[in-house]
Amino acid sequence: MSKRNIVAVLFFCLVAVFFIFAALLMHPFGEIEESSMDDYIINNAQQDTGANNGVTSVVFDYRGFDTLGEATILFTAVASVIMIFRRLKND
Amino acid sequence: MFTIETGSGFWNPIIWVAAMVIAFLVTYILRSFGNKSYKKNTEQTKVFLSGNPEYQKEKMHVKADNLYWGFTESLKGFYSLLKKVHTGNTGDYILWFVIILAIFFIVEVI
Amino acid sequence: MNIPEYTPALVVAIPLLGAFLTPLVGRVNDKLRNIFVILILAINAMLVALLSYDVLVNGIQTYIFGAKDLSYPIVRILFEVDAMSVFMAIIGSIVLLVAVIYSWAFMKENTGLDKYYTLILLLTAGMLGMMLTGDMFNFFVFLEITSISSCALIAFRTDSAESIEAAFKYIVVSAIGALFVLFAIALLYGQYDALNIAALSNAIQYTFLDKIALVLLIAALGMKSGIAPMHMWLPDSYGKAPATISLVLVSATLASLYGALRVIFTLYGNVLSTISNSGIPLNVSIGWLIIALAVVSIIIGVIMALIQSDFKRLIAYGAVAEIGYMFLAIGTGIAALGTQYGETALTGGIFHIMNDAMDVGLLFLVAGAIYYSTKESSLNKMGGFARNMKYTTILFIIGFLAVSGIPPMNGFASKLLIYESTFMLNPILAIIAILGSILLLAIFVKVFYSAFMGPEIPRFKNVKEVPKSMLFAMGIIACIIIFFGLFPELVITNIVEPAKNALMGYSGYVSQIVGGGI
Amino acid sequence: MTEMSKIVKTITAITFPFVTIYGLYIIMHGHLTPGGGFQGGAVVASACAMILVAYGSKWVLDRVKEKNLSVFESLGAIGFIGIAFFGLIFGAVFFKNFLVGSNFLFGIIPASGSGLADINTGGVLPLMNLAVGLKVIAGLFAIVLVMAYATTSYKEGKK
Amino acid sequence: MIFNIPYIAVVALILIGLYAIIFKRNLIKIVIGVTLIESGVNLFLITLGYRTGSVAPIYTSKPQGANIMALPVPQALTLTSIVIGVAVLALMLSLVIFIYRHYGTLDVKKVRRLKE
Repeated sequence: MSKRNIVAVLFFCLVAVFFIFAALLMHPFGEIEESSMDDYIINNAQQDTGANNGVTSVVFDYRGFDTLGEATILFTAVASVIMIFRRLKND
Repeated sequence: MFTIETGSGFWNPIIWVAAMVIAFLVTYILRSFGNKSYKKNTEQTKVFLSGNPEYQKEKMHVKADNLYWGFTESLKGFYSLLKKVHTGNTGDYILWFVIILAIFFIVEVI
Repeated sequence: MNIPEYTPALVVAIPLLGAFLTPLVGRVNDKLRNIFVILILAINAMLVALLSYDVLVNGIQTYIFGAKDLSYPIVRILFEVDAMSVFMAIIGSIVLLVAVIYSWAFMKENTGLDKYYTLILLLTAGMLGMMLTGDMFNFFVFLEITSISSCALIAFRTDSAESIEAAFKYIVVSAIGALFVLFAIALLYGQYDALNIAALSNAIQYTFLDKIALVLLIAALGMKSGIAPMHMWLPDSYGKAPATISLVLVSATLASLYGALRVIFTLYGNVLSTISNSGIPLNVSIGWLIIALAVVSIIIGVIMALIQSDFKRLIAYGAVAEIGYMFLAIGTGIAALGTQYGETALTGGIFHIMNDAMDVGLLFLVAGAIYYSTKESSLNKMGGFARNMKYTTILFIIGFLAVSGIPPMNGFASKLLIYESTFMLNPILAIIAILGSILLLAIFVKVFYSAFMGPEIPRFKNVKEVPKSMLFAMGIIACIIIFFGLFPELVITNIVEPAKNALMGYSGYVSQIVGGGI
Repeated sequence: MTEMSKIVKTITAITFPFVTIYGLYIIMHGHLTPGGGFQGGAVVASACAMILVAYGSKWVLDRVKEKNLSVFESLGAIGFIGIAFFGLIFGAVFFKNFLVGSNFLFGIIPASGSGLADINTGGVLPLMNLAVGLKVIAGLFAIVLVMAYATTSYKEGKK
Repeated sequence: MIFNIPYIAVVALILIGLYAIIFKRNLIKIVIGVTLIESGVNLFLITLGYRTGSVAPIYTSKPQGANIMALPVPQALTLTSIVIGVAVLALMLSLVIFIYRHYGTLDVKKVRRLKE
C-alpha cells in the first residue's frame, strides 16, 4: 500500500466513525418527533391546492419554485449534452 | 467621502494622489537639471557588452520561466513538496475534502 | 418611489425565461440573439438595482411564492433579501453583463453559441437564486444549476483535451460538494422539520447532529469556493475555460462563499457563541480553523502562481490567494466576534469580495484579449505586446495594480482594512497577508515584463488591438476599479456596511419571518 | 447504436404505444394518483429509448432531429414558467394556484378526506404536470439520442 | 439501536461511494461512486419521511382505517434530488466519452495533464 493510501484509509475511517455516530444518534426510524410543517400540508393540501395527491401538491404548489429549478436543471443538462456533442466546424 | 477609518489610522486616496503628483513634479524638475549632452542615434546610445557582440533583440528577452530563477531555486524543497501535492488526480481532490472534513469533525464535534 | 413587491421573483425569473427563449430566438438570427441576451441581462441589472435601492432604504424584503400571506408553519418557499444578498447580486449582475458584452466579439468564431448564451443565462439565474433565496433546499437546487451550467461552459472548447478534463474534475468536485450540502440539509430537516433558513435558525439547538451538519456545510461550501487545500479544481477550471467564463466563474465561486457566510452567520447565528465541549466558544474554534485554511490558501496561491507559465492558470492561482484574503478577514471577523476590529475585518472581507471579482475578472479578460489576438496562452512565447495593444496594456496595468493592492486602486482599500484588523488579532497573520501582497505584485510584474515589455517578436508582428466591444467591456470594469479606489468611503458606507450589519444582525433576519414581521 | 433483429423490432413496435399511453396516463393523473410529470415523462422517454435501441440511432435520427426536440423542451419549460407568470398576472403572486376554486378548467375543490377522485380538480397542477411531462420526454430523449448517435458515429468514423 | 438500520444503510452507501471515488482508478467507477453517494442521500431523505404504520399521502381511495400519513415534503425533495442526479449523471457520462476520445484511456492516473 502506498503512503497516499495509508493516509487516505486513516482519514476515511475517521470520517466513517463520525458518520456512524450520527446515524446512531438520529431519531429512531419511523418515530418522528417534530412534524408540524408536514402535518399542516397533510391537513390542508386538499383545500389549498385541490389535488388529492399530497406529494404533487407539494411538488407543484407549496414548493413549486423548487420544481422550476429542477426543470431548469434538466434543461441545463440537455443544453450541455447537446453543446458538448456539437459539431465544431460550420459546414 | 474619501477617508476610511481603520480603527488605528485612516486612508485617503485624494491626499495620496496629491502627494504622488507633487513627487512627480519634484522628480521632473530635478530631471530637468540633468546633463544636456545626450544625443540620439550617436555612439552614445549603442549597447556595450564588454566588447562582446550584441545579441539579436528576440534572444535578449528573458522568458517568463527564467525570471525569479533565484527565488525558485532557493525554495526548491518547498516547491518539490508542493508539486508532489498537486497530483491532478480526481480522487485526490476528494481525498483532501475528506481530510478537511475529518479535521473539522475532530475540532468541532469533540 | 414605488417599487413593485415582486421584484425579487423577477430577478430570477427573467433570466430563466430568457434562457428558455434563447434557443427559439437563436433559430432566427445570430445578431438578434446576442442583442436579446444583452437586453435580458441589462433588464436584470436594472431590476437588481431597483431591488438594492429598495432593500437599502426599506430594510429586508421578502417574497413568498404561491401565496400572499405567510402561513405557520412555513411551508412555502420564500426569498428573503437583505443587504448582503443584494451586495452579492450587484456583483453578479455587473459581471454577467460585462461578460456578455465581451462575448460578442470574443466568441464570434465558435459554433454552438445558442447553447453558450442559454447556459450563461441559466448560470445567471442559478447564481442570483443562490444569493436571494431564504430556503435551504432551494439554495441547493440553485447551487446545482450553477455548477452544471458552469461545468458545461468550462467544457465549451471540446477540441481541447484539457478543458474536458478540467470540466470532469469540476463536476465531480461540485457534485460531491452539493451532495454533502444536501446531506446536511436533510440532517437539519430530520430534526426540526423545517427548510426555511430563518425558521431553522430560530429552532437550532446545537446538538451533535447540528455540529455534523455545520461541519459538512462549511467544508462543502469551502470546497466550492476554492479554499486551500481543496483549491486544486480551481486553477484547472479557471485556466481552461474561455476567458468570459473564467470571469463568470469567479463570481459563481463567490456565490458559494456567500452560502458559507449565510450558514455561519445566519443559520448558526443563534448558537455562534455557545461554548463547545472542549471549553472553547464555537466562534473562536471555527474562526481559527478558517484562518488556518486562509493562510494556507494565501501561501499556496502566491507560491504556485510564481512558477506557472500559462497566463490564465497563473491568474487562477492568484485568485486562490485572493480567496485566502477573504477567508482570512471573515475568519478574523468570526473569531473576534463582538469586538471593534472584528467588525472592521468583516467590512474589509466583504469589500474584498467585490474587489476580487472585479480585479481578477479584469485580468482574465486581458488574458482573453491576448488569446483573441495572438492565439497564444503560454507566457514563455509572449513578448512585446505593448507595442501593438496599447489599451490592453493600460487595462492590464490597472488590473494588476488592483490585485496586488497598490494605492490608489480598490484592492488597497480593502486590503488595508484586512491588514489592520488581522494585526489586532495576531501580528503574524498581518505579516503573512502583506507578504502575500508583495509576492502577488512580483508575480504580475513578471507577467507584465514577459508578455508586454521586451522586443517585438517576429511571430506577433501583425498583432492587432482587440475590437472595441471587448475594450468597452474591460473599460467598464476598469472604471469601477478606479472609482472604488478613489471613493472607498462612499462604497463602504452605502453598500458594504449595510451588508456587514445584515450579516451580524441575524436576529433581524429571523424575526422578519418568525416573529410575525410580515 | 446499430439496429437489432426483426423480432426485437416487431415486439418494440407493438409495445411502444402501450408504454406511451401508460406514461401519458401517469402524467395526466399526476394530481390524483402516485406519479406526475417527471415520472410519466420518464416512462414515455424510456419507450422512445426502446425504439432507439431496437432500430438504431441512425434510423431514429433520420426521423427526429435533436434540434426539434430541444425546441419542444424549450416549449415545455416556457409553458411551466408561463403558468407561474400567469399566477403573477391573475393571482398577483408568482406561482399562485389561480385556477383552484374558479369553476373554470380543473377548478373544483375536492371533498376533504378520502374518496374517489375527480380529474377536474387541482387548479394549475395538471397543466404544470403536462408542461413538465412534455419537457421531460423531449429532454431525456434528446440526451439519450445525442449520446447514442455520438458514440456510434465516432466508432464508424474510426473504422 | 435496531431501529437505526436504515440510517446505517445510508451511511454505508455514502461511504462506499466515497471509497470508490478515492481509491478506484477507473473514471466510470468514479462516476458510479458519485451516483452511490447520491443514492445514499436520497435514501436518507426518504427515510426521514416515514412514520410507523403510515400510508402514502394520497387521498384517492385511501385504505379504510389508515389515519397516519407519511410526510409528503421529503418525498418531493427526493423527487427533485433524483432529477438533479440524472442531469449530473448525463453530463458526467458525456464528459467521460469525450475524455476517452481525447486520451484513449479511462485511467485516472493517465488523465492528468493539468497538474501543479
